[in-house]
Amino acid sequence: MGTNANVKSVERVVVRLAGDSGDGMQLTGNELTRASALAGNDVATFPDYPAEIRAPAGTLAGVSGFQLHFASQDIFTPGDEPDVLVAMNPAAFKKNIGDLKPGGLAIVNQSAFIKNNLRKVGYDESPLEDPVLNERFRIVPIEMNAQVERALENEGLSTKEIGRSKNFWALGLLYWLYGRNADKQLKWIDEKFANKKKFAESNKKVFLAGHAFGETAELFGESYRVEAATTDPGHYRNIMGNQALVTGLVAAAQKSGLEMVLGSYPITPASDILHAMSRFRHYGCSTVQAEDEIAAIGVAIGASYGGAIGVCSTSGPGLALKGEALGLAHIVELPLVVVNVQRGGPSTGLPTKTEQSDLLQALFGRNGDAPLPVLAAKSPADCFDAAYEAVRIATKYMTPVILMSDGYVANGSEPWRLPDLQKLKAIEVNVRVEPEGYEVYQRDETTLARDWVIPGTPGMEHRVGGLEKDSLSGEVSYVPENHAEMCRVRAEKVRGVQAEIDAPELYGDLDGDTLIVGWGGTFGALRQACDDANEEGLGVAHCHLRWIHPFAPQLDAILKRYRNVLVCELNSGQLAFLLRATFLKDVKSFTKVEGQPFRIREVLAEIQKLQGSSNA
Amino acid sequence: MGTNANVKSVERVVVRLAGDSGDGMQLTGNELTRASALAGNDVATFPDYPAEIRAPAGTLAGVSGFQLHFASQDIFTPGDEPDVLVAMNPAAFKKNIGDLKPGGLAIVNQSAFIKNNLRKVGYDESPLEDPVLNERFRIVPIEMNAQVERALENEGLSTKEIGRSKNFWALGLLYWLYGRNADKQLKWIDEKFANKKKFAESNKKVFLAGHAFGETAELFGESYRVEAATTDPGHYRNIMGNQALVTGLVAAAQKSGLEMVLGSYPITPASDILHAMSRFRHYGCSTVQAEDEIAAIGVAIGASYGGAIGVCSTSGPGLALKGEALGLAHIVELPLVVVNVQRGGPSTGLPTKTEQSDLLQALFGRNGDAPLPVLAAKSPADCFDAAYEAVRIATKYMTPVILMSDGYVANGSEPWRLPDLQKLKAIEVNVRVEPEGYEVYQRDETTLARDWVIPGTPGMEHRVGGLEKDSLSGEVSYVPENHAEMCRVRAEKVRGVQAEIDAPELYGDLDGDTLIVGWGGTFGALRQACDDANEEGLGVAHCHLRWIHPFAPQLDAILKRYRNVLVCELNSGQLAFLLRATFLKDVKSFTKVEGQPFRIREVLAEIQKLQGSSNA
Amino acid sequence: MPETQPLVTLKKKDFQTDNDVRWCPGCGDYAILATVQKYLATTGKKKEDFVFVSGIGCAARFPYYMNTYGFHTIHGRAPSIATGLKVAKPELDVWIISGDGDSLSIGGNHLLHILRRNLNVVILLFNNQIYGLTKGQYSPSSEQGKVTKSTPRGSIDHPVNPAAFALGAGASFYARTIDTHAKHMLEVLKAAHEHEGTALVEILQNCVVFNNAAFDDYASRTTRDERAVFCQPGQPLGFAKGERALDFRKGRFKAVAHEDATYVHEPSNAAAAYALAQLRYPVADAVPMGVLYQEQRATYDGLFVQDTKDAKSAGKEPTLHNLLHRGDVWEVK
Amino acid sequence: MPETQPLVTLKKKDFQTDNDVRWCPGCGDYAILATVQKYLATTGKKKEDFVFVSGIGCAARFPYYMNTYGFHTIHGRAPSIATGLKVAKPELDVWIISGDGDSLSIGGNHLLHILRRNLNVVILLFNNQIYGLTKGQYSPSSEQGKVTKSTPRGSIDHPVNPAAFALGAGASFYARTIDTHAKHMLEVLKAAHEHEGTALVEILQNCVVFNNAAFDDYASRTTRDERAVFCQPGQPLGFAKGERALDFRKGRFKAVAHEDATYVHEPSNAAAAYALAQLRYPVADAVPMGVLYQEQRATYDGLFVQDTKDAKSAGKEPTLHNLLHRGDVWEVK
Ligand SMILES: Cc1ncc(C[n+]2csc(CCOP(=O)(O)OP(=O)(O)O)c2C)c(N)n1
Ligand SMILES: Cc1ncc(C[n+]2csc(CCOP(=O)(O)OP(=O)(O)O)c2C)c(N)n1
Ligand code: SF4
Ligand code: SF4
Ligand SMILES: [Mg+2]
Ligand SMILES: [Mg+2]
Repeated sequence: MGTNANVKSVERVVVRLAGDSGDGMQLTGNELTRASALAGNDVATFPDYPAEIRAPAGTLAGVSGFQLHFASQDIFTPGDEPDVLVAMNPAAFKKNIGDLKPGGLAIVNQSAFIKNNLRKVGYDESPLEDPVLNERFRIVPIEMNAQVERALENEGLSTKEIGRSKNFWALGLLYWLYGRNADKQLKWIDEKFANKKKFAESNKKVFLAGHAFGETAELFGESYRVEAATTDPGHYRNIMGNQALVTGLVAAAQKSGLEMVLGSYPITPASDILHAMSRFRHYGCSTVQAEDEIAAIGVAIGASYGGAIGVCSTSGPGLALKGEALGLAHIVELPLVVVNVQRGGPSTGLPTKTEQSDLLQALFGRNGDAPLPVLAAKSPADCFDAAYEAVRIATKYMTPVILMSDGYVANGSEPWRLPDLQKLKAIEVNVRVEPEGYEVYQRDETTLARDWVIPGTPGMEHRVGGLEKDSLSGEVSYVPENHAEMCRVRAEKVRGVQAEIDAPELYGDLDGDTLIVGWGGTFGALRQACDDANEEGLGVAHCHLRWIHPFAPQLDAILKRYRNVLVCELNSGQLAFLLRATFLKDVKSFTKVEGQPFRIREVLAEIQKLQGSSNA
Repeated sequence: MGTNANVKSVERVVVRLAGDSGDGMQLTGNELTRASALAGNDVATFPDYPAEIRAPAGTLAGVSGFQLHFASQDIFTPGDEPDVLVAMNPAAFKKNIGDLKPGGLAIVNQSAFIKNNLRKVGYDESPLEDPVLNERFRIVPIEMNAQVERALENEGLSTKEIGRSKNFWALGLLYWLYGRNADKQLKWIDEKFANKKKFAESNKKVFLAGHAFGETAELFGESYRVEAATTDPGHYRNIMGNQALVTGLVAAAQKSGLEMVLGSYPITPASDILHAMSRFRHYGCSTVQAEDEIAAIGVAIGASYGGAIGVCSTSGPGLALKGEALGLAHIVELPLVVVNVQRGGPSTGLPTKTEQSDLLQALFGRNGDAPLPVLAAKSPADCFDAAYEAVRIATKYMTPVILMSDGYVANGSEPWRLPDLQKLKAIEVNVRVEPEGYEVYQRDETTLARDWVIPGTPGMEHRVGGLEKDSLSGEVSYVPENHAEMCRVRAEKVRGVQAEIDAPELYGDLDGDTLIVGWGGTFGALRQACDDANEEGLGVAHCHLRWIHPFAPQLDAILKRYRNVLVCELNSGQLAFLLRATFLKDVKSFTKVEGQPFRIREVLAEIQKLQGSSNA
Repeated sequence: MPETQPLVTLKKKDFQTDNDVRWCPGCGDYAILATVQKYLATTGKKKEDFVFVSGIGCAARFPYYMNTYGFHTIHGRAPSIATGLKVAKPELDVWIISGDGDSLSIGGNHLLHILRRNLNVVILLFNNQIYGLTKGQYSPSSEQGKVTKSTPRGSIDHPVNPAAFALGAGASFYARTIDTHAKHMLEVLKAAHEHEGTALVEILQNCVVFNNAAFDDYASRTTRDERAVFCQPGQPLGFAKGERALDFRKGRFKAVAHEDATYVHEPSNAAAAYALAQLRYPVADAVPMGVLYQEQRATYDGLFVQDTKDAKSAGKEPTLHNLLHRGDVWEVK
Repeated sequence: MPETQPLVTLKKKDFQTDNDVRWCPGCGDYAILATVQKYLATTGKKKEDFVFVSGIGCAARFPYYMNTYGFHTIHGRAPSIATGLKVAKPELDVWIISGDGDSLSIGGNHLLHILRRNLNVVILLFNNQIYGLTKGQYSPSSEQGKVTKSTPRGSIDHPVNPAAFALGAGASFYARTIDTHAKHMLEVLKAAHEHEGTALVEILQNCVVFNNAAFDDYASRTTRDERAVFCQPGQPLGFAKGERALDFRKGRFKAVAHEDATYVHEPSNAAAAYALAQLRYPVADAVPMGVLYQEQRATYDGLFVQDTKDAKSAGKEPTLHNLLHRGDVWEVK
């Protein structure tokens, strides 16, 4: 392939695509991600939806962004700051240019920099000529509209339709810039628009035009290549968190031989779990879109009572509404998985942004003493394992389990190494059909789980419910000692889940003074910050918790081994609070409540500060 | 008054009345309480309803109990074990006789000890002749039915009606036994049955017959007198917790000059708050019985938005349902008081029993970081102060406040010294009508409260809501730093309530090794246990927390001063958890989750054990 | 609940549990319990196939007294739990037991949605026009002006009309019966149970303690002969011992002499059912009982099962391998 | 909303805020916003007396664009918040803005209860038969079989009929209008606003992104002349440019030639309204618009205010002293 530019090899690239909500930036981002993953790069993405409704074209509020990080080595986050910014209009430019790395490349759709648009975001004149900006960044304005129009000249498309395919032009250009395989993309376009041949053709044309532009125009000094990452052998797919989570649930159902019923009420950023699950009916995994949040968990409880695995998916405000029903599931001791994909709170808060501020709600948000196992997924692909594990514990221990995800993990994507089917743990199920000697609250000696007796089983008719029950027969009981015993044993059962948990993995420089602790979606940022800190010789270890309740064994000893324990989380210090109460260790908190994930350098700076002060 | 028995002076008496749910034991108990209080005794009561529905006559499940403690000195609890048991049937006898103090008096309605009734509770023969029991207790069987029938011979009442007035006979007997003023009781009966003259007459007759029986029958060796307690001068009323709470709310509304709207959905044991409040409409305090728990808080929030003081009352399962709406009230920063009268949990649990297991739910039961002030009432009369304080903080700081009560405090009663009207603190209200320079989230420099602008005020139209808002203008804002700032300032405002809180009062032997810490309705038992422990020279101090969030100033120093800190609560250690997390103090927990209040001697025993072990 | 199974012979007492029944002496719930037990024994179905799901309230204690499977859930939510149950195990014979508070206050939304979805269950709504369990506050079905613990000066809420609400919500079956009329109740239970879809049965139930004699004007043993209309399909809507009848004119029912009535009861006539639902004594001279409305419509669980079948026959073989290997998979060696 | 006040002259733009309106270009919400602003300017009332209370959804953003008081609450709960507001300040002119999901899914119970209580407010229910804000799942008013993100094989839920639901819930006013028909909407808004009690207005609203053209068969500029019936009290229910009309026979509406129709629209006829509510295109030839039902009934807030007055005139003087000194008080000296 003859090219007018040098090909430069780089280790990693961070690209941010930004445009109007209607500009198709999410699609473009996803496609470039797929291409990079298929080329063997490690990838990590961060879609950043602006607000919940499509705002008027050209406004700052309407800007939709997608950041993609691809590399030839292991990477953990979508990157702190982009190397390349693609800005489709002045709003996108204005909102994002400040984040671009100094010297970074800004590819800008100049056609959109007309008066009207400029005025909408408060520019008096086009910033593309601003000498300060041009000194700082490499700004490449392109008349994309004209390019696209030319490519589609004789296709008989409306102006609106022509305008809508701009993103394929940009995609083509990026394909050229990073040497991606254009054929696969063309095939994908054919499949995607199989029913609308007209658009398949036009989009392909536009895509190729963008590609050719890179090739022929002399605007770019060079194009780039990122080698395949040397990752563990195996089969890989690029996967988004919510997709991986559903896959984990379905896999667990499949492994257990049980049906699964997801009761859910749509809510951002959890809705995709409902959407994805609705496509696994042939796996015996079904969905009920309930009338409200409470009905959603009601459906899941009813399904579990009927011998299926009940699941529900929601976000913070929804979890708040499910507290009473969770208490019911706890006291009747049925298996249930409640997925909470966290978003910015309190109240409606920042619904499209990420946060980790529902942890204490997950632990304590219901009346009475009603402890439940709580675990968290740390990355998009990890959602598979976490979901699988949640089902496994729920059925084995006959208990509701709360699985915490967050908007960052849910919408982000990364390559996922498909698990070895042989190595998936068995899903233990306590279904009993033997009436002889059956008692409703008889328990397994090891797990303390009661038996799961499904209505319809002959000879075992019995009643369950939310009133306190006799610790053996399951009849309603107001006996004081019985209540104490039942509360004790329910708590002990949940604590007993610790037997399933490995001691937490410690990473980094284990012999230093400092341990950073995290949970959930901050994994990537903390892991990278730990590496970076150790490169500076700061001697930092990283411990990321899968389980919040119960805590992993040996966590106590680990925490006590370090002089400085810095708990990093996207809330006002909730895990830190739990650790302090549980272990009486004076852990320090580094928190951020901005609806945004940690940047690596923020964490690094905090480590530096901590060590500075603790050495002082 | 000639009498056939000696009159013996005693310091304190604990009487327990027990009978079928339909036997009127609660009424009898309340009347004897009133008479004792009017006679100047200090009193404390503990009604113990059996289950939520009236069970079939004569069963154990149907037994309703009422315990009354009256004394000539300060008392703190209804007493661990009764000196006197009045048992109206075999079920009541069987259920309660084990609690009677050795040597105690059991007054028993022998008429009910017929085969059928005995069989219902598993007695083969009448226990009244059991020599073991008769050795242990002073059992006095009386054919009450016959007595009552005789008294009403010519009144033309049905057998059912005659049966129903047994409780007045028992009341008459007790009046004689403790030398209470019978005239006042007769007057009360007249008033109570003003519309049913027939019953007024018959009940008076029966009451007097019971009284005369004591006087003439030679069954009792002696009658008793308990002198008036030497209490602080002032006006007194006997009051139940829920009544005092409503009085406190109404007083605060009255003092503030604002209207009050209680939105509530009935739930045991909080329903009486709704009932009581519905009688204060002429004070501008109104009630809306909402369609559900969520609507109830919705109504309260709407009322607060409209410039009234919004209140809602509920119990644990109801609070669980209000979490989402509480988050809304938190983020829009409106004053609101949510009263949670705790009962046994989890789930429906033990709805008529007491517990303190909703504390962590009150603190954390909502999505996002949404801290609220949380305080607790420690005794029936204290509900007045706590409710008044809750309103005061809510309006001054423009924040929802959660007020914790419990079934024991709510249904118990004690004499209440009417507060000095002059000394009631002012209720500060931030209503603003001045449009000039108004910004929705502008704050008072000291309290950080925003202004309260009531719809209808000219020139100040603005929008509020659950999405994050700009920290000044109140417009929707997705700006990361703004969200962080708003979360910070909302938390700081709530923490700032500490400025209103006195350092916790320490009681007992302040220089010992041991501090017992409690909150809410366990006050009486802990206080008495502290006294008892110090009588044994154990050197114990007692600190009872009014505020759980924020904690009182200087609590840190106090906790750290003691080697042993024993946190006593009716849950599985929730306050202890908070104290450990907040102060990193290794407090010990003494907990009880039986749906029953602490007995003094249980606490004492725990103190002894603790000191034993810590000295070992 | 159609599917025929090998007949089983059970007696009423086979459906009784050992538990002490804990309602107040004289409560209407006893009669309902007895009638349901009696009815079930006539169905030829096995004990283990019945599930009684309830919310919270006096009525909701019902499952504890039924020797079948039972789930005493939380306040108002029984319909959603029953939905999950039927979806997981459609072959079960599910009955929901609820009160006027449970169904029409806190549970109103779930009642709406179960009705419109037409889940194949029977719902018994024990309407005593009061909150019994919480000791006597007015309920959504209490008449305006009712003096209760929470409304010392009388309630100001216009009541919910359960029949009208059910129809508006899209119920495919609504019937009304009376706790003290075992024979009628049996008939209605049979019709409800045989209906495919959600069969809502409102049972006028006397709360002897907190709302005694609430229905005595038209539903007591003595007054119902005068003022209750026992609707029968294809028959005139007669009452007053056959002397009078309701006639349907321009969308309104009017009492006329029996011989003048031209309208015969047509349970599939939605507007007529709605007009019947409006009749409240004493504004109207008579109150209708029996099956006011019935319509044949696909059930939610039926459609659900069909959807599963369709998906299974259309989908790729559901193996773990296929689950994992979707989309673009690449291999690293 | 009757009380007359000194007239104020405001313009439509006085009701606009500086906020960027954040609906999708082409969304039906824009037209509704404009029409409401226009209507308010005709009322002669002051800006500060209006309060717009909403739940969550695209529609629920409405208050941010109204230069009046506004409260964007939480999903489904606006009616309860409005109830508290009206009780605290009955003189306010309160409008509730909601969507089909907000009102008929999560908020169904509150809609039921506000309607039966008859709180004196206007409710605008933006029915786009889809969840817009959460990006396109079917809603309770979506037609059965609808393919959406959450129902790839088509939904199986029988839809809620908002009109029938409202009537069954005891609504005292129900009307239907169309986003693209400003003139009709203005008329309906006026009727609703002037109604004393809860006036529920269902607005057929186009969600251009997730459910485009949902009403085009009978409510678009071109089809409505053929298939919409614009109901007017006392007039036949004509459609198809006056050629045909709906006639009411035995509880059912049938399309007949205009001259054959004997029924004239009677908004107080509950059963007729209920029968009208059943008409859905294409099962029925025409779909009714306008005020389908209206009844005069005491309002909740009216009764509330009266109750307060009564209590105040009956009660002891409300002083702090009297509050504390109730019951048996004794003095210790
Ligand atoms: C969340 C919640 N709020 C309140 C209650 C209290 N509660 C229990 S039953 C009931 C109403 C009972 O009325 P109804 O459904 O008519 O049943 P009935 O007792 O009359 O049979 C209420 C308010 C509860 N159990 N849970
Ligand atoms: C408790 C809770 N659950 C779920 C959501 C998510 N949610 C927001 S709006 C909405 C439905 C919107 O549909 P509709 O009311 O029809 O309004 P539209 O967007 O179509 O105008 C949902 C499910 C939420 N905000 N809160
Ligand atoms: S309170 Fe009423 S409904 Fe409840 S058991 Fe007693 S009589 Fe029956
Ligand atoms: S999603 Fe639909 S309803 Fe929402 S703003 Fe866009 S077009 Fe309007
Ligand atoms: Mg009831
Ligand atoms: Mg909608």
